[in-house]
Amino acid sequence: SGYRGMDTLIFRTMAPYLTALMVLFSVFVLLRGHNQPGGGFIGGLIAASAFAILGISNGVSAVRRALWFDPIAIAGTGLAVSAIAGLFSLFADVPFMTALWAFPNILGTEVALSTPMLFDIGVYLVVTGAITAIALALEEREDD
Amino acid sequence: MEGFMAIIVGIFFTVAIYLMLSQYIIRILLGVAILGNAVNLLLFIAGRVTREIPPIIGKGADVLPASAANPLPQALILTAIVISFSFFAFLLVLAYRAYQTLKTDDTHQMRLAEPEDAPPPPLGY
Amino acid sequence: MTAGDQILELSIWFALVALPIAFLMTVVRVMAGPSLPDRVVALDMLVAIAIGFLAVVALKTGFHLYIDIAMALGLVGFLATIAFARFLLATAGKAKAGVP
Amino acid sequence: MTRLLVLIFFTLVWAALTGSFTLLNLGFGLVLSGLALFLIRENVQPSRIALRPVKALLLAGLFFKELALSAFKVARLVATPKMDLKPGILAFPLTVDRDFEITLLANLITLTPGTLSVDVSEDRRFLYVHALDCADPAATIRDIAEGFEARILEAFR
Amino acid sequence: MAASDAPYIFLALMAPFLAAAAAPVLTRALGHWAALPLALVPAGIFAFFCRALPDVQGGQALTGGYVWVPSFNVSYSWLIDGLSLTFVLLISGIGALILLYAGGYLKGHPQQGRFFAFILMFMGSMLGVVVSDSFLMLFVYWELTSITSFLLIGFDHAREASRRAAIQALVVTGGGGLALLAGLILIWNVTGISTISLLTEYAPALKASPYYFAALLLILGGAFTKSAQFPFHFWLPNAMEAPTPVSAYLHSATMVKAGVFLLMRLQPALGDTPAWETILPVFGGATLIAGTIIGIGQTDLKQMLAYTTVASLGLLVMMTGFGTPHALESAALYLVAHAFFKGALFMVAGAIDHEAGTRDVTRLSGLRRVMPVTFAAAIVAALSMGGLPPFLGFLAKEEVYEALAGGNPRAIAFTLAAIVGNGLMFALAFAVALKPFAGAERDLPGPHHEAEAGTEIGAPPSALPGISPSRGENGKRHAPHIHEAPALMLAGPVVLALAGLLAGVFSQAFHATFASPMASAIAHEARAISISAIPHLSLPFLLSLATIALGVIVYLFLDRAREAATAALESIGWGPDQGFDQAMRGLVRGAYLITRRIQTGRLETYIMVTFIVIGASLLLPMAVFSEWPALPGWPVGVAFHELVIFAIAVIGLFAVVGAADRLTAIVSLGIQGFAVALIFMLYGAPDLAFTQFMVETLSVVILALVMTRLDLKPSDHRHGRELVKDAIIALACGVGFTALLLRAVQGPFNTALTDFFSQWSKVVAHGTNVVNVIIVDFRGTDTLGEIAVVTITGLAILALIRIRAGGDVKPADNDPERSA
Amino acid sequence: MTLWLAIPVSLLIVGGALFAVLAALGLLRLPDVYTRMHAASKAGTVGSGLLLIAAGLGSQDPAIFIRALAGFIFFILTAPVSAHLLARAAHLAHVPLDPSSIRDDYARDEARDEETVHPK
Amino acid sequence: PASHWLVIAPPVWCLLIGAILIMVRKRPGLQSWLAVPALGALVLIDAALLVAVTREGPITMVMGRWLPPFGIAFTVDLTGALFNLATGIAAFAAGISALGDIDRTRRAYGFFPFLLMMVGGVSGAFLTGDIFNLYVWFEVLLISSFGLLILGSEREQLDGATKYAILNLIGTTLFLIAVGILYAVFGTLNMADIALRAPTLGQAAPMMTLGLVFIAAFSMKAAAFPVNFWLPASYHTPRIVVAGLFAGLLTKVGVYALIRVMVMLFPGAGSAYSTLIGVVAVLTMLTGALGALAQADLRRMLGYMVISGIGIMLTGVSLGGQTAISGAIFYALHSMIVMLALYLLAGVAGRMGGSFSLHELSGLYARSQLLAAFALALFLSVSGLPPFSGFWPKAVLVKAAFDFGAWWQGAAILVSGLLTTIAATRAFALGWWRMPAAGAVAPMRMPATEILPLAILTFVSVGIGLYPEPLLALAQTAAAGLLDPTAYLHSVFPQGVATP
Repeated sequence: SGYRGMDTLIFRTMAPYLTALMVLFSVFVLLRGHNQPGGGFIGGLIAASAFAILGISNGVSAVRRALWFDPIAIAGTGLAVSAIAGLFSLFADVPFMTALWAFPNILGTEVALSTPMLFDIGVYLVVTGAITAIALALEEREDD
Repeated sequence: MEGFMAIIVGIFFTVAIYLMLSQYIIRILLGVAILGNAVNLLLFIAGRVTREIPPIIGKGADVLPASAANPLPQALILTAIVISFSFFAFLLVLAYRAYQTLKTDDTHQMRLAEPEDAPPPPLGY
Repeated sequence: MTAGDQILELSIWFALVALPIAFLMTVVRVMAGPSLPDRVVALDMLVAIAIGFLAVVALKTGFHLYIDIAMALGLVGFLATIAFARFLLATAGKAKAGVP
Repeated sequence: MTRLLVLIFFTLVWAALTGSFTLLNLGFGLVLSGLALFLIRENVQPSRIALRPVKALLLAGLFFKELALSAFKVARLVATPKMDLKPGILAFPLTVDRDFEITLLANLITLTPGTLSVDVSEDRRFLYVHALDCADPAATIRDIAEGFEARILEAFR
Repeated sequence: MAASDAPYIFLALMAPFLAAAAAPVLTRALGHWAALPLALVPAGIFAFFCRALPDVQGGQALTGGYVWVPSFNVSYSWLIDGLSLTFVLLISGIGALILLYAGGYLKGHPQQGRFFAFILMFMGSMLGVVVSDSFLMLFVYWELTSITSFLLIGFDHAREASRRAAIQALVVTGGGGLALLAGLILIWNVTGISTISLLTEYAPALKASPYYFAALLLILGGAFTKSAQFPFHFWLPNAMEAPTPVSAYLHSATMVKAGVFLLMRLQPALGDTPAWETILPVFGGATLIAGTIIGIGQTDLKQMLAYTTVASLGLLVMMTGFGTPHALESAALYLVAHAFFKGALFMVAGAIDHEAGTRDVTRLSGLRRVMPVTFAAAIVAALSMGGLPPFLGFLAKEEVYEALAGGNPRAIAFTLAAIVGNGLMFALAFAVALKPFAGAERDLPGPHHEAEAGTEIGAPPSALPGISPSRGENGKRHAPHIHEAPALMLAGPVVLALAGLLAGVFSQAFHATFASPMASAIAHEARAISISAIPHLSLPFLLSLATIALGVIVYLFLDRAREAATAALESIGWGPDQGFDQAMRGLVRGAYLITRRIQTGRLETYIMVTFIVIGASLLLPMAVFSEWPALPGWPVGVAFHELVIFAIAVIGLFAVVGAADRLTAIVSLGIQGFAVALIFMLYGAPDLAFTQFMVETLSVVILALVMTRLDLKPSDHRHGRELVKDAIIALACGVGFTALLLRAVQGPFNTALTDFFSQWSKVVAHGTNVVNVIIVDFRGTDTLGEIAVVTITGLAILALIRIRAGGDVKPADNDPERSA
Repeated sequence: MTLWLAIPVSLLIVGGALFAVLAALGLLRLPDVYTRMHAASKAGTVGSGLLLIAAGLGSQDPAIFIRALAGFIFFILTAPVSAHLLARAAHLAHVPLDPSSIRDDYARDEARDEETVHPK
Repeated sequence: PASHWLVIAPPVWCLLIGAILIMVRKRPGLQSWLAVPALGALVLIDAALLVAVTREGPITMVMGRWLPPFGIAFTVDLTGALFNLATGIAAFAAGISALGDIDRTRRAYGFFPFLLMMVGGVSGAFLTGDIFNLYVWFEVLLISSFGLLILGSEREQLDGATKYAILNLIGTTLFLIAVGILYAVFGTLNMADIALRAPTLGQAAPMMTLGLVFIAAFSMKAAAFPVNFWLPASYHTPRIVVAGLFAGLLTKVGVYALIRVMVMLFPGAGSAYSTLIGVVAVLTMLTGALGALAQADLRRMLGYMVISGIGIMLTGVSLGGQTAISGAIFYALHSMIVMLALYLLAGVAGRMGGSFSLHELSGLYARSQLLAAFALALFLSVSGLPPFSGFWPKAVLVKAAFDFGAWWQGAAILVSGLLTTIAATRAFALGWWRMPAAGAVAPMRMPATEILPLAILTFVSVGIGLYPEPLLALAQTAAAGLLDPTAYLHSVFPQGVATP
């Protein structure tokens, strides 16, 4: 059609780095979620907008190839991950959704691993997968 | 202070409902978006907004400072935001698909589900 | 309340007055702009001012977390502009394809 | 080669973002930037760029000076009540041909006073710049050329 | 039989249903001979309950049963006294004969197994009705009888007339059943007990309570519809569409008697009050007169018999409601007599129809030579119906006159009604029994062994009630000589006719075993009937002579009486039968119009009504319960930049409403979302602001993406009137919400939850960001549900976009989908 | 906080606020889209950039400062791209230039390879 | 303690399986293999839950060991367990018939995930003990019902879906507003806590308005009279299995929420609005019955029968008292089973007769006797004739109505029963008994995926009709549990109320 207009040189070179930066930033926001304002939602939203930027700059098929998985499968995996985070407490024989914390110290610094963090990651995957799927589905619907 | 914001919320609701009463689907959708915002603000006020220090426990202490905003309605609002956003996205796409198949978007023509010449049932036995 | 805080307090107050005015002016531009691109430019400007506003509020309340909120806002503002630019091109492309 | 460079760059960005430079954090950064790089794997083309760091820093300095200068010019332009500016679009002949430098040039031009890069032509020879006052277009083209473009050339070749 | 064999009674009551389940299998195996083993089941029940005869004669009723639904105190209990035992013996005895008869009548019919199953199911439910002791059990079996009669009448459902008759029967008796349910529950509320055996003690309490009349009307509603009293009698003649075994069984011996049975059963509880003694005889008499007069006008054998059934049911109701125990004895006697002679006559009519191929009496004659046994049975049954000695009919009629004869005008009126009714019935009896047999042999269309001409298409029901077009004249085949009906079909009429004769001859034994325990059960004190078959001079004898004289006269001038009756009915023109049709059609059309009024189909009326309801439900309770909030004061200490942000939010809102084209609406949606995000930020909700920013841009992005496709007309035109209406609704709702919100926030706020979160989140949940801790740790399940919403939305949007109408799919443009 | 830290912070704040106001003013007064873009992209980025640095400096610890710096660089990097794309979009949407503009050799080039496309 | 897991098992199990099904979206064959056994397992979990609840009273599971009212407490009492079991059975029957009815494109685009999420949402709504959580499960079941409604995207599907979506969105938004206000007033979101605090608040809060807002919100959900527009407009557009599922589950969730909120949370408001609910109930019954009479299309007729069923349930709610509420619960259970069976029956009839409208539909009796037997049993059951399951709740409600002297409600129940009988027998006579003009019809056989669910549901219906005792006893204890929620409160706060 008439408007191959979005792959100007500057945007196409700039978009991948920007996307990578936003994905990094979203992971940062996610991991920081438990102590600072952040969390799975916002991380997912930022990652989704990163993919939207990538989708806008060099087409949807590139994003699908970039994302190895089908976005909605990512959402499903996120849902499964967060449900399983809840079920982890089955083995500890405590009620559903109990926070199981583990503070292993790997290589000197002790990091906090926990099932709420796993839950957050599930939420992150869900929001990313779903909104990316929506944005991509809408964009590639454009051209007919 | 809440009183003032409650009026803002009232205005939000009025505009939202006004938009939803129009006969074009898109304006109904805009009404839905604004309704989402209105409900979020309403929930925000339901938690009595007084202080404006974010509910983040400082590094030293381990309880919230006394004047922290209360976090529960924020959690509810966050959930409501994403839910109303996802509904909005869904309705938007639905309106878009309905428009594609029905070629119009005002509610006078879209009565395929209930055609106005539905025949009465057979009167015999 | 040493001297340093005094002038900081003053300059923050000044910023908190100037920024909403800038905000209002761009909102005027958003409403009155004749064509769509300068509405989008105004929206882009709105995002820039919001970032500034965020930075000042961060300084005022002492919570420095607002800064990486501003960071994210910049990135997302970028997305909003790009989407509108694309939309402009799409309508232009279709109008052209429609007309010829 | 550039992938490795980009990998290091993202790890540093991550370390900068989290603010803690522990070994674990760098390792985790490495993993994450590997993941990010995996995302944009097919449009980071492996072209040879030998960057001379000294020239790059000189470029960065020039960039900030021009930024301050441009801000003032626009401020004065907007502040004066009557303004008799003659805007126009110039075709700037490019000598750099790698799109990384073209991108850098376009960004630097946008931030210098009075010019805004509008487009790059298909055959990548012209950069269309929208200038505020193009009284004499040749002068503006010239001092852009051996201002930024010269600096970019010896910084990245 | 002692109460110890409760399971046997339960088994006897369940046996017909079990046999019904086995009937289709048996028929598939044995063909029409399945009637024999199936007839053993009622015969077994008959024999089983015969063992109860001696101690029912002794006068004590045996009750027993199992708890069925104790929490609703409904028990599966039975009460077997004279009344119900006679009914049980009648139902099972005649049932066995009907099954044999059906074996012959429906020989070769492909659906015969089903027919046997339905007949047996009906028998089981009828047995349940007459022996049941608790109200709801009675009602369950009552409705079961109307369901099985529905199925039986609609047996050959290909014809439109029989479908109509089936629906009519179900609607009328079903409706009456609902009235009965209301009445029974009302009685249950008044007396607090739910078994019939205890009902008689509470009888005075029931009669004294103010709801007695309502209960009576409701119960009479059920009884009258079931046993075809005027004006609910029209379904009975129409039910003649059913095959003859059904007519013989249901519509003469058992089902229509259920109403009379209910009246007899509840007579000690609801009896001897002025209401009872006016309503019943009046309706009974009216039915007697109407039934016989319309019956005279019929020419179809089954129709004639149907109307005489209506008439004699009227007589039964008249006698039950007459109020003297003597009348109750006559009702008991007549009921048994009626079962004998009417069953035999219906079977005779069926045999004639089966052999001669047609049922209308004007074309039948001279069957005497070819079907002698049927003729003999018909004559004996007709003699008993006419009330000639020494038949049971005679004893019953004699008893009727003896009960009715009295000085006061009420008795005289009813005696006259009884004489006219019985006279016309006498004429009809012989019209059925003699007309088709007497006279010269005429060539008839002969026996059709199920070679029916194709069922005619559902023609609209004709004008006269019940003149159903008899089955189409299948072609004038060579009429193979009409030979006698097969033995299976002869067993029924012969046994019933003989039973009538023997009961008349051995009247003492008959009275001792059947009639007087039945009468004493109805009247609730010990009665002894002592009338014998030898006629002796008295007033009732003269009355019956007058009846016979009237009957003979009407019989001799039958054709003229027929024209007179049809002419009289034509002049009236309208019958309750058309009434039923008009009611049905009116109901359907009315329902159609009402539904179109309510369900207009336009979305914005739906939304408008919804918001009106919301507005009403917000403002009315505040008005009614006066829960208005106090007006808010102007806020003190509001900073300048907060005011500006509020102003921008309001401006964005009105910009959305007043936007010229959609694009400004979208941009201003962006602006007011920004303003809301900034509000969140000012009031100390950073990650809320964060999310609101993101969501706002993403929704603007998505709106923009979608808007590329919708090329729309620019602005919307809401002309004046609608603008005001919508504005008022919106304002009402907005004000309602504001008031509710103000009222809610002015109340005390208990911060139990928040301090809990503030203390525990850092210590136990190791999270400094309380909001995130709440979302993830405390109320994790909300988040789980809500990410399910997000995933499903994604999936739904994908499904929406990918699937085209009609199932073809547009795959995403990358390689994995394309190949597959 | 000490005096010679407060002074540059307050200067940066006042400067950023002023640039933001001037950018908004520029948006109102400049005649057409491209010139407005000049003001919006340059002054807007400088304004909010300075404010961000001020917020970073004002918080006295390097983690926040580095984040402010990273935010500043992000914004500096993305603003010209968005301005560039908007200009391009405006141009391709045939938004007319300001009547007082003189040279437009973009239209010239399109016109030149326009008729090269058709005759060839 | 192990048995508490049963409370959380149904929703989480459905969510987890749904998630897995989404993960393996590419293989449609696997979908049905995973979904139907999952639904079977769900029935078993629900049965185990019901058994556990009858044995040891209401059980709660506080998520994350945060004592209620802080954490979310999933507390189930007998009502929830009963509704849950009926949902499981209905979902399982629907799953089986979906095997034969849903073609593979639909399977690929997530029919079974939608189904499982909807069932998860429904059972989550029945099991939760927290009002906001109830709202979230409403959203889950609403969005997945959207998904199911628009799957296949025929034209009238989109049209019906738009109406359904917008009207229900308004309903849930109103519910969210009510929850917000409730939180503003009570400061807590736990149902037990609210039940404890409701009488203590008295005049301090706008209780009556809040009550009415809840009533409005739930009656939108449950399709009561003034706001039941979306139901006739959209239940006949999707696949018949989906419509059956909606008819069985979605409206009952609204009724359940109404019962739970009105009876347990605001007994005061409940009794004040009993006449209002009574009027709404009578009007719903009559419009539903009249609507069923007026429809030529079988599916729309069934839609209106759903509405008249809702009316009868609301009568039970409006009368209050143990018999009435047990009647409402009993009728809800019967309606879940029978309405789904009726829709499946309509699907089979449509397939065999070629179309759904009563004008062309005919001769189904000759096509297959088994179908006629099912049709007869189900039509008589829906019109409340004994010995099918429809009669007992009706008798209980009539009795309750007469106890409270509300004759017009009793009369309305009976009249609507009569009208439904007329509509049902007419449909039966026209569809099944009437022979087409062209004469002979070839018998068609029903595949196992149609016979099995119909057989299961009809057996359940006939079994209940013949021996309603266990269910009625359970419904009465459930009603007793609702009317005085001491056992409920005791299981939420085992050591009394933790008022810090």
